[in-house]
Amino acid sequence: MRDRLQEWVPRIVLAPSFAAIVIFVYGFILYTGWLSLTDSRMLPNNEFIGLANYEKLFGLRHWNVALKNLFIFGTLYIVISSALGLFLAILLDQQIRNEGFIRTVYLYPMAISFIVTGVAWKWFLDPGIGLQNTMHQWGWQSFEFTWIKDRNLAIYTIVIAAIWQSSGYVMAMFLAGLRGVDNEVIKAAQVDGASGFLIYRRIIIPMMRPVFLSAFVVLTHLAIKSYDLIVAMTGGGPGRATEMPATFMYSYTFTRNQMGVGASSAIIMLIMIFSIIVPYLYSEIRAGRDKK
Amino acid sequence: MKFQYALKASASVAVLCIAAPMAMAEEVEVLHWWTSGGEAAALNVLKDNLEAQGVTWQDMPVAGGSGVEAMTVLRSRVTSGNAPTAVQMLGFDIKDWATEGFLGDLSEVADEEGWAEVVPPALQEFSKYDGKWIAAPVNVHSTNWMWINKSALDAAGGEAPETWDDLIAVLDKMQENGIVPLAHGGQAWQDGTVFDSVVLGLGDDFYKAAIIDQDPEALASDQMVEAFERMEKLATYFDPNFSGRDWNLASAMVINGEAGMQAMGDWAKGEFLRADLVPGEDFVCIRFPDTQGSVLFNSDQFAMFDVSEDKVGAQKLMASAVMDPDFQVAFNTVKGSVPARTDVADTEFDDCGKKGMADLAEAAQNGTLHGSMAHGHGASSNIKSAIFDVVTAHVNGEFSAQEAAEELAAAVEAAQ
Amino acid sequence: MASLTIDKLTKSFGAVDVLKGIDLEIEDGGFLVLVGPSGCGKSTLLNCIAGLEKTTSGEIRIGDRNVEGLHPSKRDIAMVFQSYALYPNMTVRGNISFGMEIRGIAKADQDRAIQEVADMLQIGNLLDRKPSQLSGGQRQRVAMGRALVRHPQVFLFDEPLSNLDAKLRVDMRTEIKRLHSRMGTTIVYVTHDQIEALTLATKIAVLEAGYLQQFGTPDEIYNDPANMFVADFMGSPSMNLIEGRLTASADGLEVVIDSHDDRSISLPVPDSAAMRQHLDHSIVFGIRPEAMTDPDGADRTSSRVVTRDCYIEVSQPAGSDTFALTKLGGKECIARFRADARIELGSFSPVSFNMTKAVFFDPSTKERIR
Amino acid sequence: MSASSQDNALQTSGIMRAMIYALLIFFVIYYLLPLWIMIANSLKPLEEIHSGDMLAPPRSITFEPWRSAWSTTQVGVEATGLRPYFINSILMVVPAVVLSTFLGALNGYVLTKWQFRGANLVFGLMLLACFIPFQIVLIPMARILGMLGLAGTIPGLVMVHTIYGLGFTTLFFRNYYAAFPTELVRAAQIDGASFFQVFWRILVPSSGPIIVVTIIWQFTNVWNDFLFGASFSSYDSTPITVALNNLVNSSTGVKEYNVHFAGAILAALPTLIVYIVSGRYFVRGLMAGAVKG
Repeated sequence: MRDRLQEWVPRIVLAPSFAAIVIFVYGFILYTGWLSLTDSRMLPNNEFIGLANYEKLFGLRHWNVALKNLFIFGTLYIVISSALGLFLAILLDQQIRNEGFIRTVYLYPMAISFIVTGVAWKWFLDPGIGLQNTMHQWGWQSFEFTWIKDRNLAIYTIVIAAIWQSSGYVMAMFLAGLRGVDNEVIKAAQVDGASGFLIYRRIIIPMMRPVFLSAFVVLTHLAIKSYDLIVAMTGGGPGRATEMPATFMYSYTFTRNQMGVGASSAIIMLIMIFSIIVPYLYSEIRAGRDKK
Repeated sequence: MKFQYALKASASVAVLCIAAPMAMAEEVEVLHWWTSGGEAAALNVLKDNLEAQGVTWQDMPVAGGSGVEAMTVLRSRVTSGNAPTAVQMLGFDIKDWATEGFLGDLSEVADEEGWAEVVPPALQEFSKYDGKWIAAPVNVHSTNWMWINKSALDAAGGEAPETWDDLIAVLDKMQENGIVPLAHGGQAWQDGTVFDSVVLGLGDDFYKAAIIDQDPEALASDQMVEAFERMEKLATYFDPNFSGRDWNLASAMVINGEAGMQAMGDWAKGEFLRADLVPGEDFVCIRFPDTQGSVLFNSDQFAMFDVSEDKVGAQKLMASAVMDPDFQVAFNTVKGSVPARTDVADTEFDDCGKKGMADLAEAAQNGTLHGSMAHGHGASSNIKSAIFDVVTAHVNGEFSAQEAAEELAAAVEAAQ
Repeated sequence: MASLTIDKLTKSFGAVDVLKGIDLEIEDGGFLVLVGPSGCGKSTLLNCIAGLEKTTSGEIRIGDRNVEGLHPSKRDIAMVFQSYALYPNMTVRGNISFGMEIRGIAKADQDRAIQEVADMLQIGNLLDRKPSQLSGGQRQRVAMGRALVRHPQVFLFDEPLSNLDAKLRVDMRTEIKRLHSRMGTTIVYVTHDQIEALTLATKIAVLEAGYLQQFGTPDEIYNDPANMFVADFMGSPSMNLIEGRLTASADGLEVVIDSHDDRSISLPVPDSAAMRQHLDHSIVFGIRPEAMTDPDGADRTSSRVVTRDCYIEVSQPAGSDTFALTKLGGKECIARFRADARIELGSFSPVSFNMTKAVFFDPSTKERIR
Repeated sequence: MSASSQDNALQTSGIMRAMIYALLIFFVIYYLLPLWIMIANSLKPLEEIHSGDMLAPPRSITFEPWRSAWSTTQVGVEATGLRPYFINSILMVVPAVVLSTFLGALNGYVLTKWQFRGANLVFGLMLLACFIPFQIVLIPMARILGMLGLAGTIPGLVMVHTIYGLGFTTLFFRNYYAAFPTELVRAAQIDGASFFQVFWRILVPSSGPIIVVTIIWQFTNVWNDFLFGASFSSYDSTPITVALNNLVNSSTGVKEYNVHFAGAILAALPTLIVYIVSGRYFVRGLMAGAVKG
């Protein structure tokens, strides 16, 4: 009898967590899905209006700006963070003195929220008090750095700050990956006469494939969820030049009293996220099963 | 929930029921976004007043421009059935919350103290819903002001501009003098504040038709195109670094002579006074050109939520304290606004304040007192946001004036 | 101490049947070796006995107790794992005492038991070390100590020697055998190494693809394989399985086998009704390398030794013996010559076949023809 | 990291090494710049900030802004400094991190060592939950917190953070325990250890690296959270990020930038310390399984 009970213990242990996730994540997603089909404005209501909110959403210039920004931001952010992360990891893997210190410096931005560093970034990028001003004071009068004030370039300043925050983390992932590479493979390549760069290009970097994938997933979800960053640095401005889906959703749901439209944008965001993450998870879990 | 609160309340009763005039000592939780030094000091007047009556003040500040964050917090608090006692709120938000049925009823206190006689009808529009008092107005801000650095003005001819053409002449002159003619911060609500004044400058009727009534014809009219052209013209007098700047930094530019003038609500005065500038000598306050005699207002009010029985007493005490003439004077002299009560003497106020109070009374009389769109008193927040979107995009050069007017009509329609 | 009986045991993971009806029985004090290539189901069978996997159907009895549904710890067994599974965070002493601690055995008794196994396995000086500070052989001893201290009815060993180097493996094998004879406990031992199976077991069960191929004493398994799989799997080098044609001649039945250069040899086959069914068909003639020798090395006690000329292609001296490779029935065959036998490569040399050791199979069913 | 695992270093000449160091130092500056701006300006008197160079070190160092940010500056109408909010954050973070780490470890243990039919689906669903934008949960969550009587309380915030941390903590432990030898669990079972005894006696003592990674991750996320803190707290449970925002984004008046920067650093200090102290275990923990699926 007690042995039978023992068999159920694992499931009983897992049950509360799983139930919490089902209710607080999937239940809420369903609820949001429902809201997106209603005429909810300031507070949720249950007046069904079909797909009208979606039609409205895709008719909004803002939403299209937000999607375009996400595309620009996402692409640059993911590509540069991965490349920089890998590059720094390779540099750090060269038996560097003070590696521990440098690694910590590269990693620490991940520890701080943009609520905290946003102020410093805003200062730094502001032409009046920041880098441009400093350069002028140092005598470089022609120096110009006004991206954050330029509606065509402001999104790139967001990219700079975002890369600052997460490239160190990506670096740590790659460093872990590099340290896990079997030395014998490298020795074999050296015996084959491959030069250092060739070894990296042809052997080590291809072996980092799983890390690239993990980094891609982490960065993608950070990109789609970017919110604090935008709010702290530009508030979506100049104009709406740095609006992103997350800020769009927040403002329509909570400040513009168009909860239905906000909910429909949330559902579109979820679809985007899931279409990236689900195939990855599926292949990962499958791979795990095959290994067994 | 209520049980918990009852517990907390009874705990504070034990501590605080000393020398309270009311039988019950209670507490009020106040959600607001007055977090800066001067505002907080002004609120402290209210807090001390209430604590003297045995009511504990539980402070729930949520900072962030014009209460955007605070409104999100409020939504979550109300949804969870844990609404604060009183919430600082602007115009249409009060109406919206009243429509949803979450606000309490202050009529008893209001009738007793005769609020109806002392609060201008334009404000009552927002303080009452369905014949019941739901909010206690603290102040009236007026948004169609222009703040000018006196020495910059002197250098530009010394004549305060009264019409649009005057204004352009002065701005041009200032530009020649090598200063930034118009200090501005590129944030949606600041763009909107200027836009409000520009539209009003084209006529009270036009403002009413386009902004208050959102008449599609007015929104897409030639007059609207002209309004956008004027905005475009004004934008040429901004410095290139205006985007995202806080309004008080723009004020600082006027204060230290870096810029000539700023179009901003009366709260800007506080910045000038704190920098020890004297109205009339060091700086000049005028109505935005072409808007003399009209007043765009917004009014901070404490909306009172429908709370449990045990807290109603304290809520009423607070409502009464907000309407207390002494508090209204104390708060508004600091804040730069004018009291919501019209029966308060203006002796404590400076020149600009006196002018503001007189203007308000006059405008109320003449029917030229309008709610400010940019500050939530001209249109509900979805309409307001839609207008902001277009105005801000236009200020940043995304549309021509013609396109902007069309876009505006479309955006307002979409938001309705 | 108890016997172990396994009755019609099946086990499936989802749609995959891993064990397809296993029947086994080992007497009290016996040493059962489960042997087979990887993936044959032997480890799963062991885990079922241990209670670490649930069976799908069938019965397992330890002594006369049906252990179905019993928690592993209540089956009165002990297990030694391939990776030793020493708890990395505990000392050797902790590893050995952990089970007793959980069962709530008094500290003094624990200490006594630890001392006893430590003496038996000569690990007394290692008791306060962590597993990471031990060599492979030492870990192996500790793992056995942890099992021994329980005095179980049945010991289960899951490929316990496969992580050791060759020399150590031989030593430990001896040690396990010694322990078994000293303690007399029933042992179930899983290995893929047929030498271990033959040296240790009192009974061997050969598994393949979820089926029990043959169950018997090492001698039966080696000399009397039930089918071609067992014949091929057991023994090293493995049995020569040579295809030939069964014909009848004046002397009785013969198997005719292709040899080198269009030549062929014929070997006498014992006559039986079963055998006659294959007349004029191909059969597989199985003979172990040690039953194919140089004539001087042939087993003189055998009643039927026949000598034929075979073409020797390669010789492989292996110290004690020399393996001679010849081609019969189109396949490489290994004959085991004495080390000092003279072999001329690339020519026909006489090879003696000890036909008492020969076995025959049906090539279509792979089963033995008896 | 053991020295032997660094053998994949390039064979490099002196010039190459100089270049590598130059690059590394360049990036050290890039990463430190915002922190430097905050520290340098938090130590300057306000006049020096207004007149001077943002990047310059302070000419006259003052610790007044720090004292003010910690204990006297006005946050809302109360001149309490950030101290009470700091304490709120601690009261919220510690239980949330402990709970979500503990549950994540148990889940990882069940999902790897007690596989049952559908375990992978359960894991997939839990993992997918990491990726939802949290804005969508605000309204329904508020309602549920209200129903549970936890609205505006620290236990309510702990609950929210625990739930939304579960996906990642489960992921970390699941990947770590997947590489943990199953034979050890079996050995312990045969030794008679129960489900929980196996967990506490066998798995937990070997989980050091992954516990560090999980704690770093959770501590950072919960401490830095603004959205939940702003939405679900009330006057006596406001976390420090929200208070910092109130301090920095106050709508009028003289902006005391030095106090703001000091406050910002104070708000960041605990996470910084956690990273600096345990950062070296972080890479090790990532190696131990958090990187790969």
